Amino acid sequence: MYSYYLTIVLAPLFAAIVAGLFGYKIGRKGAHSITIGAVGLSCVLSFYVLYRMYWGGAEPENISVYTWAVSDGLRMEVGFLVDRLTVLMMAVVTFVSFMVHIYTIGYMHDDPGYQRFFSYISLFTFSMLMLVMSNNFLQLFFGWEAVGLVSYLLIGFWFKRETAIFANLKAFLVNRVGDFGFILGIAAVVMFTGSLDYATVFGQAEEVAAQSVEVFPGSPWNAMTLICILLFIGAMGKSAQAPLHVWLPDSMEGPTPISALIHAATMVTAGIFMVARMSPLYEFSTTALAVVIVIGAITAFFMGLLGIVQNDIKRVVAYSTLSQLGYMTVALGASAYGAAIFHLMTHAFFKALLFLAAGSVIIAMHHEQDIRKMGGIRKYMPITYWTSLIGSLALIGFPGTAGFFSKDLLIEAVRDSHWHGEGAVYWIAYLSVLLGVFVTALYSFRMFFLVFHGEERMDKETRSHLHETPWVVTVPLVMLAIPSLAIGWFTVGPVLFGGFFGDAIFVEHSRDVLAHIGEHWHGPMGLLTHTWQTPVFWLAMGGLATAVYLYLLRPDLPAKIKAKVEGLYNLLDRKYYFDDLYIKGFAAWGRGIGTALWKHGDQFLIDGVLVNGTANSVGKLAGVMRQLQSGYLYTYAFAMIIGLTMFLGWLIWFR
Amino acid sequence: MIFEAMLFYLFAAIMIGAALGVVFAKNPVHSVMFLVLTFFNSAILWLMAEAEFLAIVLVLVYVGAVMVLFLFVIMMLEVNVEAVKRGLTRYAPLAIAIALIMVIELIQLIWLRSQDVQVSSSFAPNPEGYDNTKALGAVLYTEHVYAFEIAAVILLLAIVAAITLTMRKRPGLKVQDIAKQVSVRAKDRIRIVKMDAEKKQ
Amino acid sequence: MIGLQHYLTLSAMLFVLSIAGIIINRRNLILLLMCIELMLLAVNFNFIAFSRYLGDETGQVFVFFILTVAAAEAAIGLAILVVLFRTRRSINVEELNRMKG
Amino acid sequence: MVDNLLSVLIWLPIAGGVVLLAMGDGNDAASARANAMRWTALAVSVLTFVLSIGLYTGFDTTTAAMQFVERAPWIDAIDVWYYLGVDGFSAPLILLTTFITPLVVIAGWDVIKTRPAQYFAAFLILEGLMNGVFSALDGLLFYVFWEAMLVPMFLIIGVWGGERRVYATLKFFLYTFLGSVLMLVAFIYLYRLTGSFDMGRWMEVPVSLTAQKMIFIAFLLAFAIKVPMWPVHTWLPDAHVEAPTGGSVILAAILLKMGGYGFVRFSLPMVPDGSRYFAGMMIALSLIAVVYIGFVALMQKDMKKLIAYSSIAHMGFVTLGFFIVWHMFGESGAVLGVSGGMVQMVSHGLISGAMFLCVGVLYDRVHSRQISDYGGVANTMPVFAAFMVLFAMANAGLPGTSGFVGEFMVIIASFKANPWFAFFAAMTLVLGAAYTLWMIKRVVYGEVANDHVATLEDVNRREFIVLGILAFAVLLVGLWPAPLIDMMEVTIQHLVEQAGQTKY
Repeated sequence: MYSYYLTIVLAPLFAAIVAGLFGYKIGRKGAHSITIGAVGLSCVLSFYVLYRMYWGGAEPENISVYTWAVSDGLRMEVGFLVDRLTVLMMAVVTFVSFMVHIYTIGYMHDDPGYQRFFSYISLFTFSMLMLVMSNNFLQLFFGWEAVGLVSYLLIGFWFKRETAIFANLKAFLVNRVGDFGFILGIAAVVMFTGSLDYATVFGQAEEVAAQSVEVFPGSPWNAMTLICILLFIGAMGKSAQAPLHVWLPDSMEGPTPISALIHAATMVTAGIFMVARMSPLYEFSTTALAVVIVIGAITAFFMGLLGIVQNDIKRVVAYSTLSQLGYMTVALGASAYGAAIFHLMTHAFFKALLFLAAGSVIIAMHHEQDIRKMGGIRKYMPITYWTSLIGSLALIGFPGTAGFFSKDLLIEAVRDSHWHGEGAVYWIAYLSVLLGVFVTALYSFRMFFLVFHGEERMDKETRSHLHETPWVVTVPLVMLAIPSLAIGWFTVGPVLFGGFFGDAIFVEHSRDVLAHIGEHWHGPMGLLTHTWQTPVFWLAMGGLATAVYLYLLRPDLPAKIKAKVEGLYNLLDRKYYFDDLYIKGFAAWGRGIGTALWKHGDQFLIDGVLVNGTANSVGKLAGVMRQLQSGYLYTYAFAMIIGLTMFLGWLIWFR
Repeated sequence: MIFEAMLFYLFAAIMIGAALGVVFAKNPVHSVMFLVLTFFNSAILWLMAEAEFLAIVLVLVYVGAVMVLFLFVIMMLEVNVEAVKRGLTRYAPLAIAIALIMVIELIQLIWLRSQDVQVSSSFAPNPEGYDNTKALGAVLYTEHVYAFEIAAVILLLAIVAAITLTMRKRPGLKVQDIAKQVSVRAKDRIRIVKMDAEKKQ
Repeated sequence: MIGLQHYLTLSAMLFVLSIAGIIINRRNLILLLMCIELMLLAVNFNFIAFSRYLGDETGQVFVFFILTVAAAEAAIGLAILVVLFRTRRSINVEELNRMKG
Repeated sequence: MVDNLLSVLIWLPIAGGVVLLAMGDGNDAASARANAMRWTALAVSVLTFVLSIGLYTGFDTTTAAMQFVERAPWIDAIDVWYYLGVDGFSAPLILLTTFITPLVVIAGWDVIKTRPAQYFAAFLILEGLMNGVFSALDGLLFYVFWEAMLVPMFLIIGVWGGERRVYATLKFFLYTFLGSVLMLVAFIYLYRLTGSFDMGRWMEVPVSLTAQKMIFIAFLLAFAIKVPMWPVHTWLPDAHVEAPTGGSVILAAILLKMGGYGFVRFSLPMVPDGSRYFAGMMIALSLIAVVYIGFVALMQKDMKKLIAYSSIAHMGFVTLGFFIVWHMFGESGAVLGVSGGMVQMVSHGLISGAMFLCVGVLYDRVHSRQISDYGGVANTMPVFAAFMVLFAMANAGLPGTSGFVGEFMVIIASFKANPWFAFFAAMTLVLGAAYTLWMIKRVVYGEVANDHVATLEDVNRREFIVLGILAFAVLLVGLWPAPLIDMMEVTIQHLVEQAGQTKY
């Protein structure tokens, strides 16, 4: 299987290098052929590996590819750990990536940077695979940063746009803040276990949890809590959890295919994946899990609220992504790693679908993204309409869709995670995810109705050209709509309750909420029939109904409401002032410090006072001393005589 | 003994007086004359200390040569005496202060220090048949011959330096330039010009 | 009894006088030179006194060399003085500060 | 195999430089003679590099002892030897030197219009002297090479530099000279103690604690200025800004490494107790360098200054890696820190060299180093932009590039020493990315800013070769640092042992 894994990883890399370095030689067709071929190959092989692992009963494999370096007994290797968690991620990543590759042919059709784009997304696929298939922290970090790099390059793909290059810098820096914690977490892991290898580290988890470290003098921290929180800071950056979420909405400056691929389906879920992967560590620190769940809950609810006031079609989807990532994080914090990964998978499909559908609309609207200038597109773009509908339904968890199974069970898991106590943590988490359902339904269908229904608000010119997008766009939509709609039926039982993940995910027995739910599991149909008894269903329906009322029946109402609650609206419109805090606060502050240190520290104090000051004072001293060198003979003679006198005096009296 | 002491004090007093004259005389020529007097007296004092050779040398070299040289120069340069002597008092306090300190130091050194050490202050008499000149010559040409040679070189150097420094090219002085004379070539001196014998009609 | 200390005292007086002379006659180069001669004389006195006191001729050899060097010095010094006077028409020390730093 | 390989590596380039000086170029950069001089310089430098590969292939990674040793009496009277040898510290640095020099020669190919032969000669001589510094095992010999190196560098900045070159050279010279003189004093002290200039003897001889402290301070000034550490760093930005591109490259790539090399060759093994005494201060200074300079770099308006400041921050990692040894002596981690510091030195040599070359490429076209004079360079110079972004990422320590390796190792090791060290060190992740990528944003991306940028031509073949080779090296070290680390591992273990002993 080794060669298979290697092929899965290296094929996209090879394609990326060819398309990137020789893009002009092989032309557009060559570029997309080779990258699509490579990613397709990866996808097929990934599914084969998945098949072998799940149905063929193949054992997890832990393979070392090569030794990166060995120093001080610390082995730093590159290797693959292919277990059931990994193969699921591999399949999702390569499948979505494959779809996005095809879609890109249509979306980027007129762009001069065609080959470059294909090179980037193939490189991304490689990086993401490196991340998920890693068997050690070093490679994890490599993949982690590499996807960040590609994300940076792709957000700034249209590098002439000031907003794009601002967004990509912002994305990279915010991610770097997360990585800052992440690398410290890795360092802590090495400190306590002396190894970077997952297997070794996980094997020592229990001993590590027994140790403590004095971060601040006098207040010992549990070592595992420290490690987990530091690692989670990394996940917060990558998975855009509050307060490090600010980069994700801005990242929508990038071309839509990458919004779908990177900023919805795959890269942003790396944090979720990572925490699930590290479940053998997180399970030893309830403190860390509490932090995770609170952060996730805040993100899930409050970021969802922001989706309601956005007018950019992609930004609405972006905020919904933030909110859904929050959901996954909450699940992680509730020790329901399986639920998180399951939601990650279904979310990858329907969110990629929603983005691609949004992209389809954007193509048709000639790169107009403001939903206030859309409306009634349904009749022009039927395929896009129906696939969008499926995506939106899946997103709000409409019974029967993929999102329904994952979200419903996720919320149920959170509800049952009583081990967090009945205190604030539990209620914050549970209420957030519950209310989040309402919010999700509201903003999803707000956007949906504004875009596809109601009055046609675009200008004539655009309307005359409005038509369904070509097959390279619609085929991926359909291909993604199918799993969005149906995948839940097949997978919910096995993945969540069938012990799908095997040893890949470790949950401490008393906290295993999924096992607890699994005791009452009667198949997807059972869940479906009981759904009307749950608050989740009614909240979703309530949100949907509100959207119908506000945006279909009484389109005049939103503006009035907006006027009524202007303070709240402004708060949401300014995204809780996070951007202001970061840009006017931290960024400006950092530049201020920089200037101050440079001007006052370097130029004034060190250079001015110390360096040139020394030189100047030597000069000045010399200027004074110079006066003694009058040039008159007798001055020198006097000096000699006085010196002689003094020397004699010293000889006589002081020696 | 007492007579010798008296002589010593006498000549010493004259010498100090002469030295004062050197320092304070308004006219440089007088200064030089005082200096000559100083040298003479010190030569006498050296004689009393039985350093005859050096005493004679002092008179011969200093008075006979160096002082005459000083005199020459002063007279030759015709320095404006009044201009030079102005501002005498300005540095007098400093001079007095330094001189005082020096005096105190030297007294301390000579009198007070030597009282701690019990030494006989008078000179040991020279042995019978001692010849200062001979004895000096003996060490000078044996032990210190190297230094002696260097002294000779220094003197030679002084001669050469003094001459080169003061020599100057006077314009209009007619001298032969042998090198030029030797290197003369015929073609530099005459030029044969061909010309027509007569103007053509 | 005239002895070492008397000679040393005499030499010290000469020395102090010459120092005072240097300070007082600071403007006249010739007088400066003369004061230096005086100072050398004081030194010579010391040498001779000690030579006699210790019964060692080396001190007198020193005096001999000092005399030699002093003569050379005087010759060169005066030569410089003459050249100086020729070029600047003055030997006033106040005007000689070309070496000012 | 070449006998006396080290001597060849030292004297071959120097001889080449002297030949170039002797031949001259008639002060006409376009003449055939100048061209011949260029090819000669390139041939000599490439030959040196090819020969130096023997240093790698013939290097025995299992011993910490000196290899390729050459020893001949030089000044008998004071027991000075012409004594050369390399170990795991010096061999990679010599390789770095011989690797960078040909690139510098190519980079200066037709850019240098005045006195090209002398320019190349200066670099060749400098190369030989730098090899000498890295391979000298006799204190006095080391000192001679160390000081002699200043001369060609002084000339390079002073003759081919920018407008304020006189100020910069003077500052550079005085700063570095101040340090080296004190180093000489320490050398003489050690010589008096041992009666020999043999560095091996110096490492063994017991020295009293007070003397160790004094010697450490003397060494510290010499090496800290070269590194440069905060607060004696201010010569670097000025020197870089005024130096010609090649000068900046050599300065950043190799000259700064002399300081780090000095610490591991002199301070740590010779005065371990003194070093231990001051380790806390050194770590503090290193961290200040990382954080403080990171902020300062953020606000630079001049590209070269920015990169110069980033060099200081990166070199902070080197000293941090070296001096955390004392915090975990006897445990694992000490070797990792030193190893990380050494890798960081090599990697920084490649990356900062590449960054300066990138700035040089722009400067040759627009004659400005101001960030504000650029914008949207990617529009007209796509290939160049790709290179620049790659090197910028390496500068920001992206995994997969060489910049990551050293930082990673040092951060991991320093966390073990004290989590707060790692905390401040890891701030470079954010700061490094901020200043580098902000510059990239303003220079490379965006709309075409002005007419200069609009008429830019992309890199020519010569520049492509230079940048391509460096890109390859940066990626190679980033993706597979094992050969480099293996080369140093045993030597570093030996160093950590030496540093752990008490010798008073």
